[in-house]
Amino acid sequence: MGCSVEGVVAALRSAAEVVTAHRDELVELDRVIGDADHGENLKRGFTALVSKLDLSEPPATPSAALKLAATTLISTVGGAAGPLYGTALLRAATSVGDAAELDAAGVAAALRAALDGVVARGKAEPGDKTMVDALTPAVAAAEAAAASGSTVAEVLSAAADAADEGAASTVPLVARKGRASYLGERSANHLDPGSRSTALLLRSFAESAGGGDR
Amino acid sequence: MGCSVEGVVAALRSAAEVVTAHRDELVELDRVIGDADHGENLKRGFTALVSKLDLSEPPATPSAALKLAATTLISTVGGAAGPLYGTALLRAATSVGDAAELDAAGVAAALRAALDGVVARGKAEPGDKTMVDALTPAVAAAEAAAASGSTVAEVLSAAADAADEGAASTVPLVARKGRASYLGERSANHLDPGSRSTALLLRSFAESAGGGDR
Amino acid sequence: MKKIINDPATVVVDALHGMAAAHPDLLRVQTDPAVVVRADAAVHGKVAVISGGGSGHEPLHGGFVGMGMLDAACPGPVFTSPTPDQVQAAVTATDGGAGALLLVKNYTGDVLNFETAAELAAAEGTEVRTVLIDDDVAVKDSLYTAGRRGVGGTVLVEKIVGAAAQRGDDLDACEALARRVVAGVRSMGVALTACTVPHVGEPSFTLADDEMEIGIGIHGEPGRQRVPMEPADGIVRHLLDPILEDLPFVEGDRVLLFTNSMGGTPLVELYIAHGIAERLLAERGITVERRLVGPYITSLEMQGMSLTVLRLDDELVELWDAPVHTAALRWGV
Amino acid sequence: MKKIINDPATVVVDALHGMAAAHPDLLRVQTDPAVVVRADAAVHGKVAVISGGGSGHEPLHGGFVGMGMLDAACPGPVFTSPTPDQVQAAVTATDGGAGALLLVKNYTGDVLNFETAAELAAAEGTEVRTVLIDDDVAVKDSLYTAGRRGVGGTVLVEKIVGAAAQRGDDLDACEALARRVVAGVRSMGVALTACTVPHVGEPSFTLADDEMEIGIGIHGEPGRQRVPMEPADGIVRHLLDPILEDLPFVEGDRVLLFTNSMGGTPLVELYIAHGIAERLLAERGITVERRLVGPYITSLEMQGMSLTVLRLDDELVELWDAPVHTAALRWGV
Ligand SMILES: Nc1ncnc2c1ncn2[C@@H]1O[C@H](COP(=O)(O)OP(=O)(O)O)[C@@H](O)[C@H]1O
Ligand SMILES: Nc1ncnc2c1ncn2[C@@H]1O[C@H](COP(=O)(O)OP(=O)(O)O)[C@@H](O)[C@H]1O
Ligand SMILES: [Mg+2]
Ligand SMILES: [Mg+2]
Ligand SMILES: [Mg+2]
Ligand SMILES: [Mg+2]
Repeated sequence: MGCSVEGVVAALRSAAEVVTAHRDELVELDRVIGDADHGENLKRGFTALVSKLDLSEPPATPSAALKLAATTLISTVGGAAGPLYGTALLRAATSVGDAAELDAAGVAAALRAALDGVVARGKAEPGDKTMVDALTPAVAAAEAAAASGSTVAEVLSAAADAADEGAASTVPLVARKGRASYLGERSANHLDPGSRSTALLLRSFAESAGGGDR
Repeated sequence: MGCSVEGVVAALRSAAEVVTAHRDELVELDRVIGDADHGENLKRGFTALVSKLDLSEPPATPSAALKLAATTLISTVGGAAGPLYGTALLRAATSVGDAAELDAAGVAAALRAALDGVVARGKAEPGDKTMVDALTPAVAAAEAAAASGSTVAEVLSAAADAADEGAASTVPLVARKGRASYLGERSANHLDPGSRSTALLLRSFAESAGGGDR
Repeated sequence: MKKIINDPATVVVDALHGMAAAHPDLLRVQTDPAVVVRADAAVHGKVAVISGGGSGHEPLHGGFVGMGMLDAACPGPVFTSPTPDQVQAAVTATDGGAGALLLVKNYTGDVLNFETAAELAAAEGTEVRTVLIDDDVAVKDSLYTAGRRGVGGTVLVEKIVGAAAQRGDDLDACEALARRVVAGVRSMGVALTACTVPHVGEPSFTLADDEMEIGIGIHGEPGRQRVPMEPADGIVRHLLDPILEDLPFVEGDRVLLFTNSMGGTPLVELYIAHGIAERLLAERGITVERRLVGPYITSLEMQGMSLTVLRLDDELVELWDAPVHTAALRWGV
Repeated sequence: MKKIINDPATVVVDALHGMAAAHPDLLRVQTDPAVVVRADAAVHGKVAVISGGGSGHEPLHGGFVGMGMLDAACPGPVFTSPTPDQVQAAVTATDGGAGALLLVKNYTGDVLNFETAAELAAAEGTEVRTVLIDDDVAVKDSLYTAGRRGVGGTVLVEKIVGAAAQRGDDLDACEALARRVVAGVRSMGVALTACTVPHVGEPSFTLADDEMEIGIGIHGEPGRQRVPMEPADGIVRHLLDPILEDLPFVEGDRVLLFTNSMGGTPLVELYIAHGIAERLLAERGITVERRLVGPYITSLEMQGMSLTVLRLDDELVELWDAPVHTAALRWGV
């Protein structure tokens, strides 16, 4: 079973809920090694996205839904996360093309495109203590799951699991990109807020897909 | 036995010591209902006075010593206390004229002149919660003591006792003059710093006179 | 106490040296006694406009020394009025033959010290006038008290009278103008935090996290009333309402609105407050024709603000707009 | 958290309204998306100089909008870079046909958002160039990191490039000049206290009474190093030595010295620090030809300061001295 545009919209709405629920946690993570706005930024962006989904015509395709999310986040999030997540979603939208339904392989490919977009924009490598440390293993896990015949929900679930681990792996790292890098050695022993939000977003997608029984 | 110019200089030096020792107390009293500078102001002024006494020719008469103190305090204390104590000393200097020695009546008269000077400058009345509340009863006590044949030391001691009481009497008052008046009712239940310094100064004069066995 | 200072005892003199270094084109600094003097003083034939008071209110007064404003400023120790010697030295350094006008904030200490100086200067042959500034509506005025304090209005009096002296008004005219500005200006302030006087080392008072102090002066002294913290709308009303009722300012009045930081309140908050005050004045039909927003008369690092409203007429607008070149206010040049 | 605000969510927009009310002659404010635009924009035939970034650094950048400096500023939320929409709106509002120069502080968020906007604007036919400002010597620069932050130097770049655009320099010349100023300017900052972001409600970090944070940026983030408090002499050395060694500035150099308050440090302390820095520069044979002292690039109410040193030549002096008319910097007009 694939994921229709309704499924994508539901996943985006569930992401908005999760980001709002974890707003304070993300702010606090960013307060310690950044500038205390990551949760606020994402909440502002996803809240704007939900308003758009509520008020405008429902998007016609998964790609259109992802593109709406991309442009809304770019226009409203600001900071580093706005363009990075915006680009990720834009690339994902391009990757899925005009398909009416996303299958497991399509989801894995979209995640790969998203990661490529983040890297193209942010130039971070794994180990730099950024969202890339969560997204990179997530994409690998998604691709492996898709290759082994998993469902969309299973692919996303595998991605979320890997992202959780990837986020956790940022704790000991000394940041080389983003604001935390200004702290030098003092950035070690803290979880990177962007890797945490990446893991949260993937988990919300997985649960939305699983709950919808896809 | 009267008080020679050496006695006056000794009294001024002892005043400087007392003011320095009580600097923090006077600052603290002024912090609560004023601007936290009374002790600092007086310490600055009396320290300057001691330097002048150390460096310049010793004054020739009690009047010259008092005048030197007056001009030094006026030039260095600032605030309300500078001109008020300066004027007090200036009037006292005029009052003693060119006498080589001050007797008890002369001291009482000098204190009366000092009080008149403070009132002329500051326009405070008894009960306004100012140094006038310490100086007014002190002058009355000094005059009574002098009239009853006391020594200079006894006159000053009587003045100091009365000033202590007068200072204590400022506690319940609502200030009508000086910075404390801006607090309105909130100025009540605090000791007026200027009345306290007046009492301290008179006590130091009395002890200096007593110690010198005059 | 956390401050960028070397020694509490040398704060004023160290700051004066830094100021002299920063503005060699505008001012000269003397330190014994301490006076900040306009670089081109004495200006021949011009009334010398002189002010001063305790330090800790920077940029007041030294930051207002220069063309079109003050000829000299006499900085006392922190929160302590200067001595007559300083004022006399200022008069001597700026005497251009047209007399001197002393603009004095109404505090007992300032009044007594400037008064003494005026007597001494007069004795030396300079014609000296004194105008007291007492614009703080937080203080009840009465014949039997020290009267109202001089606060935010001081900046406006100095600018306007400075412009008049600069254009050549004589001593009588400058004095009359100063009295007229004083009559038409009212202020009130609030503190969110206390400040710490360097030689004291601890805050002048303590405020809980949910309290503010209304009706403060500028010397770190407590205010008239301690009330619960409120949003900016409420804070601005606490300040503006008593100001407007006092003069009173009425519908149709033209005013200058001066929104001032006590030192530690940043511009972003000040602009929020200023916007609210503009709206409230507009609602009352009072036209704001000129404004000043920033930290111009402060209490060290105190967080808080004051509002000052001055009733304008064409002449006051013209004098406000006249060129001024000082460290803290500069336009038209 | 004690602030003069109504609601953490409306701080930026409320402050923008207050700013518009305070400076109707200088600027216009749009709020959706948020942009501060020079009152007489677009200026025909003139390169549009645009900057922006998170709010909380006031007067930067909105306070520098006006004749001779910025054509527009894009204020993001507090400490959060603006979105491409805001930058695009700024370009549209100020496009005088000679292209736009985006002066961007080097933070990942700012760089990415301005980059995106530049692409979009270029697609709409406006020639857009971007120059990154990265003057903070507290950050080790490397190919593998985000690079140095833009801090105090930003104010100087905006003034000087603004003057060049005002006199009619074309986009190439403005861009080259901006790069030249960036190449010759270095800064470093220290915090004595943290600041509180309104939407967070608690301080970004905590410092003990005897500690200071060296090598801070301007976003309330902790610095590179926490060290014991020192007298002003030591604090100034902590900032000035790495600045001078970095470029390096050497004997015979002519410089502009910018002594900046982080917001909560009052002028009296700033002048003390400035005086010390002037003395240390003189000792090294470096000539201070221009200075700026005050709170110009801040971190909300943070107590602390930064020093910025810019190497001068005749052209830079001329452009620095050129008339400017903005809310925060004004001379020659
Ligand atoms: N160059 C980069 N590449 C990838 N991710 C990055 C990069 N820079 C920062 N990030 C991510 O962005 C997160 C911070 O986002 P946010 O707080 O919203 O922006 P800002 O740092 O501008 O305040 C970091 O935790 C990190 O995961
Ligand atoms: N008008 C006045 N007449 C007499 N004494 C006064 C008057 N005003 C103030 N004082 C005295 O001066 C004291 C304060 O002195 P000080 O703190 O040195 O000056 P300031 O109030 O200028 O800071 C008060 O405690 C009070 O006793
Ligand atoms: Mg952040
Ligand atoms: Mg006092
Ligand atoms: Mg005082
Ligand atoms: Mg940010």
